[in-house]
Amino acid sequence: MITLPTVHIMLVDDHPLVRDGLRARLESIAHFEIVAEASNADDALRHAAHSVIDLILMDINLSGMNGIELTARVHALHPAIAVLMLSMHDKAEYVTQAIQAGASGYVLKDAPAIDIITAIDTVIAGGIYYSEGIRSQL
Amino acid sequence: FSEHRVADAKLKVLAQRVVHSQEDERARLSRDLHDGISQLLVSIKLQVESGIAKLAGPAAQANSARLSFDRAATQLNDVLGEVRRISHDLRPALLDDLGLGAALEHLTREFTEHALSEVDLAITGNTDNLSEVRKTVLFRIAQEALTNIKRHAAASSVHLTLSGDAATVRLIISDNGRGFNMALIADNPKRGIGLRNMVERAEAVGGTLQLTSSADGTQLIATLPNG
Amino acid sequence: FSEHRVADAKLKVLAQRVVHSQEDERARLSRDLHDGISQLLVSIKLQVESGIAKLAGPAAQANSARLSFDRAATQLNDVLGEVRRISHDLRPALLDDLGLGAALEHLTREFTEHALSEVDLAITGNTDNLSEVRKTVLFRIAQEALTNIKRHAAASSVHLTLSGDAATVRLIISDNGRGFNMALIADNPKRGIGLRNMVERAEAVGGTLQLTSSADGTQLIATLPNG
Ligand SMILES: Nc1ncnc2c1ncn2[C@@H]1O[C@H](COP(=O)(O)OP(=O)(O)OP(=O)(O)O)[C@@H](O)[C@H]1O
Ligand SMILES: Nc1ncnc2c1ncn2[C@@H]1O[C@H](COP(=O)(O)OP(=O)(O)OP(=O)(O)O)[C@@H](O)[C@H]1O
Ligand SMILES: [K+]
Ligand SMILES: [Mg+2]
Ligand SMILES: [Mg+2]
Ligand SMILES: [Mg+2]
Repeated sequence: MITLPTVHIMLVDDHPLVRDGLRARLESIAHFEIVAEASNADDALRHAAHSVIDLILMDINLSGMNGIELTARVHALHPAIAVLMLSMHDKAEYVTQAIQAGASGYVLKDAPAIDIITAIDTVIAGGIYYSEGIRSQL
Repeated sequence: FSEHRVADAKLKVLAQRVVHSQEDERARLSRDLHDGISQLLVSIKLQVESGIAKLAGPAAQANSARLSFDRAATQLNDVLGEVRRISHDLRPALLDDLGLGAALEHLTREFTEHALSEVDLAITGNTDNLSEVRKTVLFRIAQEALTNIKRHAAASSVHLTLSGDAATVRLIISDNGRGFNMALIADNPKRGIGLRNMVERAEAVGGTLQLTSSADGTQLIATLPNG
Repeated sequence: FSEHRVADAKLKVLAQRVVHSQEDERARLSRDLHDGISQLLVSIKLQVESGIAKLAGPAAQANSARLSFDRAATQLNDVLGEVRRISHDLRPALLDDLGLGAALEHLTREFTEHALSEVDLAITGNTDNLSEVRKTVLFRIAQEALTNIKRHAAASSVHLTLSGDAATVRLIISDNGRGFNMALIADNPKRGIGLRNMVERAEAVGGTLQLTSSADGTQLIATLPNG
């Protein structure tokens, strides 16, 4: 049996039920571990500085600093942490700005969750991943 | 010339207010849908998907799968309630389905759930021929009047009367609350838009709105052509 | 006196139009939510509940349960897409999240997907200090102008320019289409409300809207205070 290295993940989303849902779905994957959750930029930056995190699953709509600005911040401070945007928005303008800010992929919240899982593995392997629904727009 | 100017200024203020209020309503609704409904739906979807993933795993996870599905079902009820609330606020389906009388009954019933005042509603004569838009106008006036009573009147009793004859339909809403000084309110630059909306709505469909208020309470009479 | 009357009549017409259009919009939304979203949600809830019931039954039903949950997950994605569409039509989150420039980019990109004309958008100077309501006004003007071009102009090329200096922000939208006779349109009692809405919106926030049209095309310039 192949064992994949553990991926340490932080969830950033201002909606607690969305974090719950993500945790429930991702924890059923053997090599994923949710090590932190944050609902805003300050908490996310604090965790990024003090925990071992390989990847952040990042919402765009946060109250205060939005997820794209936060991505730029994380990218500058902790370049080793990969950021995967997880958003309701399917507009190309968001995707372009997210990638400019340093995100390695962009997944839609209304895509099947298997998309998120594939995206995490792809990004951790050094690749870039976009959901089906936005590939057509780019 | 100066009267022309006054009317012109009034027009500008009205236009400005309209732009604001319509865009505010759109923005609020859009946020309600985006932040409220959509995020709940995402969470429900993730619960269902994680339940499915657990079912596919070792048998030991069956119970945990069941919990995910139960959660999803509960949250689906919440989101349904929320969608219904938004769509009712936008337009009470009652008004379309059952007519103005039933819609007013619904309003007064809702009112008693959250307020301490006694309310009664009397309906006489015929209002069935009233046009859709006039029905909506009367409904909105009643909605705003009851909201005002709840927020400002401290009344112990409220009467609503809807009556129709060949020529006109009349809606009277009176409370025995603390009343207000109409001149003072009219001069207050920070005043609300509820009363003005009512007047504009009534006039926009060929009707009038009369308002009287004293320390004994407030009475509002909307009169529209019946048709 | 008669000018006063004209202005007064204008006021009434405007008020009437607003009441109608806002109620129409609300009614449409309410129906979308009630008939579109709610019905779908009810069906999803039934799927999840029947899946749960099958899980509790004999093992043979596990596959059938799995199918119910799969269907629920798929339908949840559909309903999410629908809610997103409604919320975006009300007010594109782009405008709040990424600003007016990005929102105009989006509009022009959408336009090219459905129209045969070439479009370009140039943005110069600073428009970041523009108030929320003025941003919204410019966005709505661009939306209506592009809709008009699509429907009426038969243009092969369209230019949008957004520019800001210390005092003003200017949005210019020009097409090389067939143009129209502005006097004739203004006199037509059955004329649309798009152009009038644009003018009212611009004036409501202290700005102006200039329109020129000839057989060589149409140009529209909205100028607002920058702030
Ligand atoms: N039934 C009432 N009893 C006592 N005071 C009232 C009543 N109705 C209105 N008022 C007074 O008139 C004022 C104006 O009412 P209006 O509905 O225009 O604005 P509002 O309720 O303050 O705000 P909104 O814009 O949310 O409606 C109120 O603030 C209140 O002081
Ligand atoms: N860019 C354009 N090119 C050619 N004709 C135009 C253009 N913009 C407007 N028009 C003309 O002006 C008329 C009025 O436009 P307006 O937007 O007010 O109404 P409408 O588009 O007909 O209807 P609606 O109320 O749906 O906007 C149009 O019917 C059309 O004849
Ligand atoms: K795990
Ligand atoms: Mg969010
Ligand atoms: Mg009020
Ligand atoms: Mg038009």
